[in-house]
Amino acid sequence: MTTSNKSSEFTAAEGRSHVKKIIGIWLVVAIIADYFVWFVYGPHMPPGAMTDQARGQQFDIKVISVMAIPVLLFIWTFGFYSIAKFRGGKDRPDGYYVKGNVKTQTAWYVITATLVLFLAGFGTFELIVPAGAGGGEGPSPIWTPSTPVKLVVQVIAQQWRFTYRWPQFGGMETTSINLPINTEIQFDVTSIDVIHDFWAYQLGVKADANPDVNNVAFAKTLQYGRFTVRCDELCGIWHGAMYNYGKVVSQTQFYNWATQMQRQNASVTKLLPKFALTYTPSYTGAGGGYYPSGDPNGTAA
Amino acid sequence: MSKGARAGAVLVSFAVGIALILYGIFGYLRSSPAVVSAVPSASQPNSVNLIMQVDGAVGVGPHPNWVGYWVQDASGVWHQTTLVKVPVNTNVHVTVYEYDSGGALRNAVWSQVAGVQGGTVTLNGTSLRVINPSLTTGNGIAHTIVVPGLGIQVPLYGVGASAKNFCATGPCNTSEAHTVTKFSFFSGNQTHKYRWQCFVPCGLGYLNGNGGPMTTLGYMGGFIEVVGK
Amino acid sequence: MSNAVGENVTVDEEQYYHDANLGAIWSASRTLIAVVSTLFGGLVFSYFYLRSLNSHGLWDPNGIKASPLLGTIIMVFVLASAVIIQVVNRRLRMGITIDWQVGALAALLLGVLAGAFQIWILTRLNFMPGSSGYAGIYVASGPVYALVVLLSMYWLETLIARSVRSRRATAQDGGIGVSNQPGAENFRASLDGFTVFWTYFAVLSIVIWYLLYVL
Amino acid sequence: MAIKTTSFASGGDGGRAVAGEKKGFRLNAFTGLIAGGLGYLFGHWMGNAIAGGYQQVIGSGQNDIAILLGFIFGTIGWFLGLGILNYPLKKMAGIEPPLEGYEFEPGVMKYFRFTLDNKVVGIQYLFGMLFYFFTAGLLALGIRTELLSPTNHIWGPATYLEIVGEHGTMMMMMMTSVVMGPFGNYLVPLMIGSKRVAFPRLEAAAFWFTPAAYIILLSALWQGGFQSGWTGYAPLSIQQGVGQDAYLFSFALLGFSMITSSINMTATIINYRAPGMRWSRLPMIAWGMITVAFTMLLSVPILIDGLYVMGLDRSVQTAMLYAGHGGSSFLWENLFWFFGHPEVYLLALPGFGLTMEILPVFARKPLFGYRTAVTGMVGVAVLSFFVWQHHLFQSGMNPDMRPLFMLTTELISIPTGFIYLVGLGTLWRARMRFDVPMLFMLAVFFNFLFGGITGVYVSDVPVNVTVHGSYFVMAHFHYTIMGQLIFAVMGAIYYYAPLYFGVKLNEKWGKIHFWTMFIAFNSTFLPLFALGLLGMPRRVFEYAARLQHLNQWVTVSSYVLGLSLAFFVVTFVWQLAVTRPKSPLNPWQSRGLEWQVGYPIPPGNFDKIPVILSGPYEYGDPNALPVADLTPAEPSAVGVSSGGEI
Repeated sequence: MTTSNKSSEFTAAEGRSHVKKIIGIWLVVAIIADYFVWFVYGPHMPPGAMTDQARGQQFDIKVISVMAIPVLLFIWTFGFYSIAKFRGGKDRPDGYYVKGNVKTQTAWYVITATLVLFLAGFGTFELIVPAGAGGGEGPSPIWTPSTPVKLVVQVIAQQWRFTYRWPQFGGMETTSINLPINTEIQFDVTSIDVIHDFWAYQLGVKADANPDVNNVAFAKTLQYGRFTVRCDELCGIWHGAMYNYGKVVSQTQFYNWATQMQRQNASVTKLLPKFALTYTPSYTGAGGGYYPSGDPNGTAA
Repeated sequence: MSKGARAGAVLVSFAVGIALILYGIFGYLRSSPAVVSAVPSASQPNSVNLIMQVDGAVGVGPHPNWVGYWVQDASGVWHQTTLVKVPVNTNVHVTVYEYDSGGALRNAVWSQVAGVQGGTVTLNGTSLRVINPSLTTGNGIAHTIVVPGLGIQVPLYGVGASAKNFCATGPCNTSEAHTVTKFSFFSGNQTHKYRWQCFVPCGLGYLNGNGGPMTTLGYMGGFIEVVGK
Repeated sequence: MSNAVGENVTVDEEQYYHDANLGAIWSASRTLIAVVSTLFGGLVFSYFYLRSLNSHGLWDPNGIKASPLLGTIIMVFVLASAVIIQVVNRRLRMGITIDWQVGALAALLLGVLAGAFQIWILTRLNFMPGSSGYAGIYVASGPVYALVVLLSMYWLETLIARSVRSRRATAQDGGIGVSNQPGAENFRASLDGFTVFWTYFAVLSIVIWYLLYVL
Repeated sequence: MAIKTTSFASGGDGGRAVAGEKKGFRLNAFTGLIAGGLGYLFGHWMGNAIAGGYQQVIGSGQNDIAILLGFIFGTIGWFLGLGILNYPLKKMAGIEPPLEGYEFEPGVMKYFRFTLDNKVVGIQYLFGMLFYFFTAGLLALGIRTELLSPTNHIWGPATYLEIVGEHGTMMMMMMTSVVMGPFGNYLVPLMIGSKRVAFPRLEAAAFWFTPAAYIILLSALWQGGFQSGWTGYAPLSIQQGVGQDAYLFSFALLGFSMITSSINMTATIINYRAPGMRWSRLPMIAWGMITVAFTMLLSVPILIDGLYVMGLDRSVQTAMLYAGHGGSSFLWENLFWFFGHPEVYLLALPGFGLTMEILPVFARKPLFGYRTAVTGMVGVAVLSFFVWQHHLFQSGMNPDMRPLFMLTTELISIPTGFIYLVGLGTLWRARMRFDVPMLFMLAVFFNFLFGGITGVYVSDVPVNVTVHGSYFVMAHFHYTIMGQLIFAVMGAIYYYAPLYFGVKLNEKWGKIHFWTMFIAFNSTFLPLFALGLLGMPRRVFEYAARLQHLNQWVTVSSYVLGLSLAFFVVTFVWQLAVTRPKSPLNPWQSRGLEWQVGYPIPPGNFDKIPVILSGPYEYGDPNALPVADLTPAEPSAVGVSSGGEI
């Protein structure tokens, strides 16, 4: 990188003093910010710690923040320092003639590459250890919980309300959801019309509800409390009103609630189709006749 | 063009632009179906009557052959809408004349009655807790009224499509084949705009039956707004 | 700037932009191949995606395919058209314009027939468009294939029309395949672009034929 | 030896466009509208004739075939009415009409015609894009008004989703050409020293696709709209009303516009560079344009495939996107996002091109690490094809691929980081002049920093479980698109107004516009990160009551942002149309070749083909050669690139 004659005003010493000042300011600010993020704000970071998965995500956000904030602060420090120091002034002269610097460029490549590769590796670790981190893993999940699943809840999304079926309680279907604490839960999320998305915010669970697909997500409840269930994939006119609330209760309370609901809904459970992992709209006979009756199996959808 | 003329042209074009925008907003985007308010009679201050009918084809408006609800206002006039206002802390007695033919439910859980006083609806005189879609007399559930915010689930049983004087296009009158469903619910003690919808996939000609009337305000979904007294 | 000097300088400018134009035609025809490849790439991806998913076993439940006979005819016509063009281009380079024009007309006819047959098949399908995954993919690929074939034939037709219209102008210096007039060089660049594109498309047609009618 | 141009013109020959001397009636946009309207009616009638009897059409009272055929014939009518199809039709008769057009008639009418001068097309694009941007901006204010309260609704639920879908689609399809249109078309020939572009007709046609797409997309508003948003997921998009046909057709039209302008851009940059314009001297805008053009060429056809498949599922009832009949809703997600992610990078790359072009002029320093910058842009363009499944981490689609797509998405922040290295390096020991364009360019770096760093969060799968489809993601892409691209375009408008219009926009008004826009933008979109982390999904008209104050803060800020942009529109139009403050030649003392030709720019950009002598960013070197020799004396001089170059 040949540079023509450097005019007298841009000496190397002055360059080094700029660098020292920038690094100095940056280090101080970065340490303070990181301390605040990790210790003060860290425990209160969303999505909270109601399940293993939510706790994993919270830890993941903390680690990324502790690494990302210094990068943010470095560019702010450098930027604001430059704006303050390297001004053109009245007679508007030209700046320091340099077209590149092998050392700084190489340092930049190496630092950004290591940061990024670490984050990719760490993200994979945080994905695998808490059994898929609460995200939908499709019909045959790869990262399953270490302890066996105790409760299976089928989440049925339809335009425009979530309903829940409980295979371990006679396949009953309810519009409300309660979950027992300290239990490894498997959510089988599916849809009977368009794509929705089951997002139990405080549980740190999110899985798309696709028609004809069983999308499995895991969560291990750790704390009591109320959680919000929202539809997180645009599904039509009432998408914004497609939400309900669930509670994590004690195991006995849950068992009483479930058996009482099973008795109460017994007459409707008889009318429901047999419990299955997916339900195809065109087989239930209800539909808009969109596909002409030439539909090979079942009436028009 | 002189500077003055150019200035005039710019101002005029801005004015035209703003007028177009305002027309677009208030003349079109803000347009909505009629709103019917249920008003308590003098004698019974905290109970109101709500009379609705459901037709296989509303017969009016931009989509005459869509299914849709009508609501009768206090003075007996029928409005093709699904936007209703009821006062707070009031018992709402709803009567629904169902003129449309029924069919199977995509999710049979909606055949269960819930959230109404006494837990039952009276269908043609008999009170029921669950309406079985394959009852022998009619041909299944035609529509439902479900208000998730108030926990209300009311299936409406349909008439046979081949019934003698089947009402082809709305507004229908009680001389035509229909079923009557009555239920009542308490409007709660807080004002809120509750959305309600039909869960039978009755959008004929649309995929899964969930398009058209199901996704347009004023046909198969709307608001029950609980307003202050 | 007096005309004489202007004349002198514009000479190189004319040549400079003429060469640039030939280069532009070269890169545009190769870019076109990239665009058509990704266009058919999307359809081929959809074909394999739905075939591998085979949801509800409805990719191709009872093996009904569009008529293989007509499909083969279409593919063979396109292939023949591309081969003819390659052959007659050589004769054009030797200065025999009339051979090229006759051969190109034959290639044009074959191509138009292939497009027409493809549209004809779409009107005579023996399955409902919504009855299976294969039906959907076939109904999607048919019109795209026909459109690209007919647009290519439009390109060939313009080349033939230019060669006919410029017979007199290029007759004395060896015909449009040899003359070094800018117009003739421009024609040859466009012809070279077309030949490369049409040969590529013939190979692509074989792949599509294999997927839609044989596999 | 002068070659007389024989009667057999070479077609597309030499640079001079013949001044249009023919008077009398000439085809223009209004004849285009009339012919387009007639075409629509004909297509609609034909559709009714074909599909009137379909069972699905009778049941729903909705005939998608009629609507789509109406749009097809309407667009053909639009192009016929504009005279764009005259050339292809003449070619069928073997006629090679020479390059001639009406671009030199005085007055405004030439901007309403199909002209062949890249500068006229550039200005058509500039005003077209600003018009589309402000329409979509107004729709955004409609969205924010609704979100003032979680329970009191301004719009009906369907109308709200219509407005969200229109805002998203209008922005995402039009802003792909917000730099290539106005700045690529106008400046690239000037910057590479060429008298013209490779395919002027393709370039002009690319512009005339956009008004048709705009009108068709807006027509959805009074045809019931579409509730599928700009992502158009199936089977919801198959279930929608006729507004969805307007969505898929207008998006496809913009796709054709992108392909035609990219074919012209790549051919021009590759073949039409002046002698001496080596790749290592190409200005950054040209690098931005060529990387964007290749990204467009390889991703847009897949979008057109997807929209075509959706169009067939909606009109002919094929079932490619409906799982019950052999299709799959995943197919749409794959086709759409395979285009979707290159698209968001082809939105960001031109913003970087503009920023790295304008930064050196105001830092008065050479661009730091030219090769790093180019590698960064090429790296982003290439990697953008391998990241699309990060939109589908929770979709249940091949979950085993998630670590791979997390890696590729994280990797793409390395080449993006290169551009930050170049930016910071250029500021290092600069002599900064804080004129309005420089303020916008510094704001681009400030805003994109938030966008880039939150991109690292969003690409991490566990964090994605909470933030996917929430306001966090929405804030992320508003920072990377509005924060970066629109700020760069605004800066470029202030920077290039003297070159385009001979008008130097008022400095004080410019700074008012900048500061209100910068503060209001950050005040609007920074709280959205918090809203997203607190669990507010996108596209909802009801949200948790505890989030109302934040939403009200964002809505009020968005009104201030709207006012700031309205302030820009009024001052910009007022100064261009009425006051016209005269600008000195090359007001920013830029070394760029485009500034050396003076104002008004001669019809063929240059009197003679220039010879490029050195790079465009040699600031700070007192004895650097001028960027080009605009009057090379002897033809022979053209062959030899003289002078010491660096």
